[in-house]
This record gives sequence, C-alpha cells and structure tokens, in this order.
Amino acid sequence: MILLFYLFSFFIVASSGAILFVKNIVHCAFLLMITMLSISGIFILAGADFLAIAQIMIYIGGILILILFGIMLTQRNNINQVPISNFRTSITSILIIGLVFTMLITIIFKLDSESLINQRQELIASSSISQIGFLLMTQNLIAFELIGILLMVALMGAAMIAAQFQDKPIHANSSHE
Amino acid sequence: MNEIPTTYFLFLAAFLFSIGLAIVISKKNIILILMGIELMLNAGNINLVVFSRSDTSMIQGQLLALFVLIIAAIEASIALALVVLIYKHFNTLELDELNKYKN
Amino acid sequence: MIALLIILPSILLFVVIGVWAERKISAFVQDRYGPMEIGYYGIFQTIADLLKMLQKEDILPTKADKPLFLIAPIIIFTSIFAGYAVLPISPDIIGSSAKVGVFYMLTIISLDVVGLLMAGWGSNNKFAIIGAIRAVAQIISYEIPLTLSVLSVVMICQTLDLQEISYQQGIWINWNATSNLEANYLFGIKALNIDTTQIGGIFTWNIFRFPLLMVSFIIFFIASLAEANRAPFDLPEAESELVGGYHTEYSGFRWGLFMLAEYAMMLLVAFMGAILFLGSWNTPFPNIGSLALANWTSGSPGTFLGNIVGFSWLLIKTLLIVYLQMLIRWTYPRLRVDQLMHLCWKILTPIALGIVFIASIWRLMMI
Amino acid sequence: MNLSNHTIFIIATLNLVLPLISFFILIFFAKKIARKGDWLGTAFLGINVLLSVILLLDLKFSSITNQQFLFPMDWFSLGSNSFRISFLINNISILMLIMVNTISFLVHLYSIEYMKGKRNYERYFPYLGIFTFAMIGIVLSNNLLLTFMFWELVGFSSYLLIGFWFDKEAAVKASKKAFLFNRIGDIGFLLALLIIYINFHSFEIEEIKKGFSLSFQNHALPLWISLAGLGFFAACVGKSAQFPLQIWLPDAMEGPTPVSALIHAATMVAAGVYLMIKVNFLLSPEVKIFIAFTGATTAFIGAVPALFQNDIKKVLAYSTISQLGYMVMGIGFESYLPSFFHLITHAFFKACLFLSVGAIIHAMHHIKHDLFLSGDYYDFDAQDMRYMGGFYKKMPIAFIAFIFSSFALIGIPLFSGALSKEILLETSLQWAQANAKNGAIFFYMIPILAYSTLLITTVYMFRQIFLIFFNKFRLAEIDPKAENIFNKLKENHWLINIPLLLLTLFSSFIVYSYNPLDASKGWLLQWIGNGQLATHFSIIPLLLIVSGVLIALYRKKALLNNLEYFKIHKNSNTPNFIKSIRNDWNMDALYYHTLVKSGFTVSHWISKIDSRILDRLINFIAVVNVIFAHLLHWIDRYIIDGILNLIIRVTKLTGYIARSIQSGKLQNYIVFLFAFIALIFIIIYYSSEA
Repeated sequence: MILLFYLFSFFIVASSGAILFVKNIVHCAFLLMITMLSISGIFILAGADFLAIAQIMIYIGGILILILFGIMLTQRNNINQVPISNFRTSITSILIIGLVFTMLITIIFKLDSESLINQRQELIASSSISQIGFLLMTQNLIAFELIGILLMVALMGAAMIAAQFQDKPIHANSSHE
Repeated sequence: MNEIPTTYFLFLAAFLFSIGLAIVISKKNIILILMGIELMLNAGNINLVVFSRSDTSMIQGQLLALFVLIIAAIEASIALALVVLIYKHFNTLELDELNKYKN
Repeated sequence: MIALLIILPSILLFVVIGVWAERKISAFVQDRYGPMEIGYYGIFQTIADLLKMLQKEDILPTKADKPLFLIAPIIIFTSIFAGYAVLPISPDIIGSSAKVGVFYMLTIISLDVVGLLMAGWGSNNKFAIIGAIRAVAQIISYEIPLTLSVLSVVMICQTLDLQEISYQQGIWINWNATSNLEANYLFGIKALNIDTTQIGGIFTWNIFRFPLLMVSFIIFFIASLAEANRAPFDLPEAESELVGGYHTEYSGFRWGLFMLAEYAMMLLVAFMGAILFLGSWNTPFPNIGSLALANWTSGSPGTFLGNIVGFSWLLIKTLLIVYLQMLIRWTYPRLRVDQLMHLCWKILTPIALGIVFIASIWRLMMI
Repeated sequence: MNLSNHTIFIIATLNLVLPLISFFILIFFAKKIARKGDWLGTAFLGINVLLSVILLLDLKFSSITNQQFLFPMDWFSLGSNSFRISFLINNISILMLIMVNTISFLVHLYSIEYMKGKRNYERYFPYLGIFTFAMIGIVLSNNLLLTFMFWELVGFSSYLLIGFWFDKEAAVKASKKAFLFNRIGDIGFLLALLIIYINFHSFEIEEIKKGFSLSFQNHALPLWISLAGLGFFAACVGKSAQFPLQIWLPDAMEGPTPVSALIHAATMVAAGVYLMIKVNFLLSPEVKIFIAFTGATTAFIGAVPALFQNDIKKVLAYSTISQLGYMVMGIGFESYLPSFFHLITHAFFKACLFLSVGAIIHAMHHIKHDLFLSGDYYDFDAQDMRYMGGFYKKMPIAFIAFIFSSFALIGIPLFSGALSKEILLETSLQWAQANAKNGAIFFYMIPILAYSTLLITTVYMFRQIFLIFFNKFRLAEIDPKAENIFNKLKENHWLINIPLLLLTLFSSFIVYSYNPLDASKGWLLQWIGNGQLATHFSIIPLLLIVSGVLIALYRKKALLNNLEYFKIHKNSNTPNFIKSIRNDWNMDALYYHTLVKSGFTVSHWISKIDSRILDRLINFIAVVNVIFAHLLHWIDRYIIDGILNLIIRVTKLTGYIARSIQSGKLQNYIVFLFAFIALIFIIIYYSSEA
C-alpha cells in the first residue's frame, strides 16, 4: 500500500516536475496525462474509487483531449518552439514557489495529527460510490442540478465561440500582421 | 492494511500545488498556464479527498472534489475555445506577444 | 491473476483466429474462398502473416516525435487491455471486482483516445494526424450514446459492478447474499407477479428484465462499432482517403500492436455487450417446471464446472457479437463524417436518453 | 329666447377666444394666406358681433330683469388656496361687448380698404386681433387680477399699434410715451390690487363686494380702501388719459387712423371708465370729489387746445380727452349709468368721427400720391386741416358722417351725444348745488368748467367743419396742379363708406331712445338702470351751443385768415400762449423742466457723490486689497503651492511604483497574490508563535 503510494507519488513528482522543464508543449500534455493517472491512483489509495475513475474520465478523457486539440489547432507553425522564460521571471518564480512551498509545509507540520486520523477505514474498504450517489441526490441536489446547468451552458458557450471561429474566413495569417 | 498517513498526501498536494504555481508563473504559453491551473486544482482535490477520510458520517470532501472536477472541465472547455479564438486573432499564444495588443 | 493468465493468451489467440475469421467471413460475404493454402481451410494463414510481420523492419520516421511515436501503440494496447481487468469471465473469475467496473470500462476507452492522438501527432504525417483527429472526434462523440445505453443497464441493475450485474441475470442471483434476497420478475414488473428468480435463463437477461434494453443494446452495438473504429465507422483509417489513418507510419511489431488493440477492442466491447445485455455467463435456457434446463446447463458458482460452463456461455455470446461485427464490416458501406455525427447526436443520443429516462421509471416498477 | 347658462358661457368664451385665434393664425401664417388674411380677422370679428348680438337679445328679452351670469372657474392652486377667475355677463358688460365688437368689426372692415398696400399690412390685422382679445377680456373678466393682465395686454397692443409705422421716429416716440404714461397709472392699479388682496383675500369682484358689504356696511371706509380706490382711479387716469397724464393721447395719433378710431377714441380709453364703474363701491366720498374735480379739469383742459390745433386728428384727440373728462366727472357724481351711457354713445360717434376724418386723410394721401406721380413732389402734411377745404361736394358721405357725429359730440339735440351729455351736465349742477349747501362755493367750479367745455367744444368742432368741408380747396392755392387732381376726386370705396354710414346711424338718438330730448325713458338706460334717473331737458346747454355756433360763425373769417399767415410765415406770429395751449398747455415742457430736469440734476449730483466719495473709498479698498492679494499670492506661491507640489511629487512617485506593479500581466498579479499570501502567513505565524 505505502509502496504504491510512493510509486504514484514518484510519478506525480517526476511528471509534473518535468512539465516545468520540458520545452515541447505536446510532451507537456502527455506528461500531464501521466500526472493525472497517478493522481487517480492516489485517489484510490485515499479511498475515493469513484473519484479516481471520474478523474481519469474528466481529466484525461475530457480536459486533456481538449488541451491536445487546442495545441494541435494552434501550434502548427512552431511545434517545438516554446519560448523559455527569461532569467528574472525564473528567479521570481523560484522565490515565490519556494516561499509558498515552505509555507504549505510549515502549515502541514503544524497540523494536529490527532485530528487527521482516518476515521472511515471500514467504509473505505467498500466503495464510496453509493454514498456519493445518495448524497448527490439528497443533500446536494441543488448544487448537483446547478452544476449540470452550468456545464451545459458552458458547453454551449464554448460551442458558440468555436462556431464563431469557424465562420470567419481564415485571414489572420501573417500577411496582415 | 497499514494506513498511509494523511500528512504524506498533504506533502504531495503541497508539492503539486507549488509545481502548478510555478508553471502558471513562469510559462508564457496560455495552454501551459491552463495545465498549471489544472495541476493546482488537482492538488486541492487531493487535499479534499484526504480530509474526507476524517469525516465520520459524510464524504463531503469527495463531493466537493467532484464538483471541482466538473468546474475544471467547464473552465477548460471555455478557456480552450477562447484560446483558439485568440490564436485566430493574434496568431500567437505567447503572453508577451499578446501583451502588445493590450491597448 | 487467474483472469490475467486466461485473458492474455485468449486475446492473442482471438486475434489470430479473428483475423482468419474476418478473412473467411469477408470471403463468404463476397462469395469466394479466402485463405485456403496454409493449414486446414487456411487456418494458419494468420500465423504465417504474423511471422512475416514480426520480421519486418521497425521504421522510425526522421521527423517523427520519437517518444510519442514509440509509446503510442503501447499505450493504446495497454489501455484496452486494462479494460479486461474488471471483466467477469465466469462466476468466480474476475480480474478486479471493482464496484465501479462499468464506469472503469468506459473510462479506459478515453485513455485509448490519448494513445491515438499520440500516434497521430507523433507520426508527423498529415494523414496520421487527420486520422487521429477523426478517430478522437468519433470516439468521443460515440462515447455519449454508449455511456447512455450502459447507463440504462446500470439504472435497471442499480450497480456498477459487472460481476454483480452478471449474477443478477441468472438463477444464481442470491448466491452470495446472506440476507435481503432479491427476486426477478417477468419483464421486471413486480405487478405481473410472475417470479422468474428460479426460472432464470433468457428470462432473467437484462433485455428481458427491461425489454427496451433491446433497443439500448442496438445503440450500444452501433456505438461500440464506432468506438472500435470498425466499419461502417472506420473513417479514421479509410484507405481511400487517409491511407492508413493514424497508423500510416507504423510498421512491423508496432503496427501489430495496433492490430492487436483493434481486435482486443472488438472483443472487449463484445464482452461488454454480452455481459451487460445478454445475461453474461448465464445460460440462455430457462427452468421450465421440472425441465430444469437452466440448472442443467450451468454449474453452480465456485465449482470448476460452473466456471467452465459460465466462461463457455460468455464466450459463445461474445463470439456471436464479434461475428456480427465482422459481418457488418463486409456488408455495410462507410458513412460520411456528417452522417456519422448526425447518427450520433441526432438519432442515437436522444433515443438513448429517452431509454435512460424510461429505465429510471421502469426500475420503480421492479421494487 | 332663453339660452342656457352653458350656451352663454360658450358664446362668451368664443367671443374672447376668436380674436386670439385670429391673432395666432395671422401672426404666423398671414403671409401664406390670400390677401394676407385680412378677410379672416374681419370674418372672425363679424362672427363675434353676431354672437354678442345673440347674447344681447337673450339678455334683453329674458323674463328676468337685470339678469346676470357669473361663470367662475378654477385657474390654479397655490398650496391650499385655489385661485379662481370668473366671467361676468350682465347688461353692462354685454353692452360693452357689443360696442367693442361692433366698432372693432367696422374698423376691420374699414381698414381693409384704408390700409390696402401699406407696408407691414400682414401685421396690422393680428395686432387688431390681439387688441380686441384683450379688450373683450377686460370687459368679461370679473376678476381684478385677470382684468389687470388684460389691461396690460391692452396697453401692449396699443403700444404695437401706435408704433405701427415704426420707421417713423415720431410714431416710435409716441408709442413709448403712451406705454410709459400708462405704466404710471398701472402702478396705482398694482398697489390697489395688493391692498385688495390683503383685505379681502380674493381678486374676485363678487367676493370683494361680499366681503366689503360685510365689513363696511355702515362705517366710513378705512384709509386703505380709499387708497385702493385711488389706485384704481390712478389706473383710470393713465388709461383714460385724465389730467395730468392725458398728454400721451394726442401723440398717439401717430398710429393709423382706424387704430385711433378703435383704440384712442372708442374702446381702450373707455376701459378706465369701465373699470371705475366696476369698482365704484370702493370709492370713498373724498375720492369721488377728487375724481369729479379731475374729470371736470380734464374736460376743460382737453377742450381748450383743440381750438388751436391744425392737425385734423389732434382736434379729435383733444376732444376725446375732454369727453373722457365728462365721463370721469360722472363717476365722481356717482352717476355711473350716465357715464356709462356717455361712454357708449361717445364710442360710436367718436369712431365715426375718426373714420370719416380717415376718409378725408385717405383722399389727401391720394392727392399727394397723384401729385408725386405728376412729377411735382411737394411735401405737405396730409393731416393738416389748413390744406383742406371744400370736401363736402367731393365726399358727401364722409361729410354727412362727420356732421352727424360732430353734432353728436357737441350735444345738439336729436343726436346721441345730447342724450348722454345732457344728463351729465344736469347732474353736475345738481351735485354742485347739493355740495355747496354748506357754503362751499368752489363746488360750482365743476358745472362751470363742464358747461364752458360744452361751449368750447361747439366752437372747435364748427371750426373743424369749416376748415375741412367748406371754403375752397386750399392746397390748390399753393400748388395749382392739385386743383385738377382734387376735381377728379371720387367718393371713397364702399368698404370705407359702409362703416361710416353704420356709425352715423349709431350717432343718432333713435338707436338709444325714442325721445330725442330725454334718454331716461330710452331702452338703454331703462334697461341698465331701471329708469331711476329723473332728468329733464334744460335750456342752458342749448343756449351755450347756439352761442358757440354763433361765435364760430363770427370767427370764421379770423379762423380762416390764419391760413394767410401760414402760407408765408408758417405759424411765425402766433401768440406764445396760444402756442403753448396748442402744445397741450406745454405740459410736455413742464414735465421735462420739472421732473426730467430735476431728475437729471439729482442724478448728476448722485454721480458726483459716486465719483468723488464712493469711488475714492472703493479705490482705497481696492488698493488695500491689492496689497493683501500680493501677500496672499506670495503665500500661495511658496507655501500652499509648495505643499501641493510635494503632495503631487509623492503621489507621482507612488503612482510610478504602483504602475510598475500594475503591468497588466496576469502572471505578475499571481506572483504578487502569492507573495502577499506568504507575507500574511509569515506575520500570522510569527505573531501566534510569540
């Protein structure tokens, strides 16, 4: 169990860290896939099996594909030319990230470990799916409905924007700019 | 079944969050920044799921994480549609380039 | 572990036989012989082809994105093979009896999509990328009716666990239960008051528990064809337009992996169809009074016989579906892209949605 | 014929509104309408005449005697006070209405021919319309404030019409003079209105009457009310050209002749008298005596200059002043009905006089025009009687009209003036007798002035008749060519003659009374006054008239001889006092020397004080100010500005720093966001630690 955790953690750390340094944006996207898969593994280890599958479904089946499509539609001219961030921004970002990371770690160390004891062990053994379904349909029904509406509206909006893009004759290529 | 300590997950999430933040701050491509944002959201999700283990009766953490997932999907769909549109208009996705069109 | 040991060889075997069967079926459809030379009725033709293929040079295009190009076929095959993990192949043998089995199966297909994109992009070939994009668009679109039709089954069965779904469709419905015994009724309607729990057979299959699932099964079948990029939905690899689609640049063993993945996918969706709609590993024969055909044609779970018989029934059903897939491939013309989308969004999806809706009401009549 | 109240109200309102409509139509669209819309205005007035005749008949033959209709309506509300206005229709106002409408209509008709081809023709008829509207407003209104408004409107339209030929300097000056003199009276009106409102909280005459009878039934009138009455009388003095404000009226003759006929003879000047009749209950006995004296004085003072006038219209103007004096005198005697009666008769015969004189002037203008066409331009005054003569043969209708109406003016029996004037003269004598009982002989001054005015009137009217109609055409003596033209002169157009003939009819006794010698039994006085006046015909006026005629005949040669001097010397050897009398007793000069000059002197001194003392003081203050300002400037420049500049610099610096943060780059914002989160965390962390 703990070994699996270390394995997934390693994948997460390695792949997400690699995104920072890899210059090919498509590779970044596939590294992201590995990260997501590993995160879903972490979810399973944390006892959220439904969420893990949902993670794969939404992130890999949805968002990652969208990102890849975005990349493919926009990177045809300069496939491998992701500009490297300049020195100043690197320094500031390293500083900031170091600060934030230190902060988070400090907070975690300060946490009261007593309160973090896993109190749902017997539940984790089984699946959380029926409970999620039950809660979604009772206590969180409004949120559930609202997010459904929101999702539909967003998809329609995205389709509208994309349709706009299609209607326009492609003239924005270099000659004008 | 030896239980994985909660703090391990938290460390992982903190790391993931920092990486996401780093990507958001340092990268210049909009799509990469989006990826960074997704990573940060995932870090949050890990925390939610893990804290949900300490919840005796409910699994509110998991529910919230589920909603976060859906919101992330919405955000990504809209954002990528916009990205495509931006690319069509300016023929670039580099923030520094786009900054020229600010005015 | 047993499941892996059974499934992996059987997939390989299936591919070998499947390719031969395909050729034979196409020959049958086109009223010719097909491969006849090697082995009895050319049964070893595929093995010969396989040997030839393995000897081929593994070509890596210069401008290709090397890591993506190399990893893509592996990811595709792995993801599809991962789908077999939750497949119950007999009352006892299952890779992982995950509670979210159906969901997992559907999810795995998304991973396949990523692999396709990697292959298309990595080849740095315009046929490949167009093929990949077509494939992805098609797969993502047909995931909707597929998922909806599966969802209607889930509505009736009230579980995502494939093994549990399997148990529900036969006489062993209460095998594992210690309390609150479940019961099956004719057409799932309790009001009819015809208890089919011990009759079993075809009467307890899902398409009988909720007859509209027959329609749902057809939708599932059509969508699964599209998911597997099979004709008449083989636009991503339409030879006349795109040469070889996303695997244009592949050769040798890696091309073999694609082939393997395709047939594995066929088999996987066929398994799924059989499990979800056609009673899984349950016998089709019902107990009619003292003529206990169901009991006679299925061993009780936990016994060796039971597993063997169950696996046989499942395999028969699955192979029938595969046969149907192949027959369709060689009889139906390919769809245009707009027809493809029209079929998906304007015909299948609304019907599937309607069935989900009705299923949710039907379920209320079952309890 | 009994019309319902509603119908009467509608007819009255129509009467009021029709001229206004004609005004609005003509002022905006006259140029676009055929004949510049003269027919439209005339037609509207014709309808008005018909309507007022209907009203008259209705009232005259209604079963109720002395019927009156009051039409109150709410005008506007101020707070809780709703302000009401009302129309009053009784026998007096209906007679006024008939008079105003008829004369206005006839003048309209007359003007169509008389004003034909004159410049600004399109403006003439709208002006007449607005004047008629205002006049009818005064007649109908039973509300003092409303009356005042119409009163001012009358003054304004009179101003417009006097200055109708605004390119003539004299006309402009005359119009201004008339306007300003009217204002003096109007101040009295306004003050009176204020007093009335303070005392009675209303402008409604009916309500004032009610309040008045409640408060002062058997008491002497308080001073305030007397003053109010005096104020109204001041308004009357201004409008009706009473002494000492009468001098605007002769100058007003600069307006077109029909206008003079309508406004400065018949209607507007009568408004003052009409107002006095309306508010007579406010007049205290002292005020009445004052009014009587003023009226008598005006009658006399107006009559004398007429003796010496050469301008054909000015004679009539002075006679108007004189006759108005009679009316006002009548008010002073409390004999309102005779005054009103005289007002009516005077209106008709004076209009007739003016119109017939207008016919003569029209002819003279023709002659002047033809002379100009024959190439011999000779600039002479077409209104100067000394050039006229012998017109009776050429223009018999004008002659008859003039003779009849002048006889009416003099008061010769059988003519309308005799009926009304007789009563006034008689009353003056009775009044003097009544007042002089206590030995106050000076009250006899009034009958003496009145009777002597009668004599003078006879003389100047006969003089005018001689000058215009008899003898020979004197212009021909100066310019022989005029003889031919004069001989070819024809009778005037029927549009001029028909009004003349109609007015001539109205100048005869028959319209007012069947008894030519006693009007008190006539229908008019019977109707309006219930025949309470018991007057008898006396011989004195008749004797005076006969002697006046004799004097005129005797002095005929002398009067005509005047012309010989005129031919050569042009007025040179006229005695000074006659000159001064001719110039209205030199009152213009008097006003100039007393009021204007003293005003100038005072203002001169004031300006001296201004420049010597005030200016220096101000200069000194200014210098001090400048010094102070310099000081302030220094403070401003170096201290306040310095602080301000410091603030600006600091702000600039801050802004520069802040701007560098606000780069518009999202990533920078995120950096700052997290940096600050970390900062806050550190602060909280270490503070909780400690």
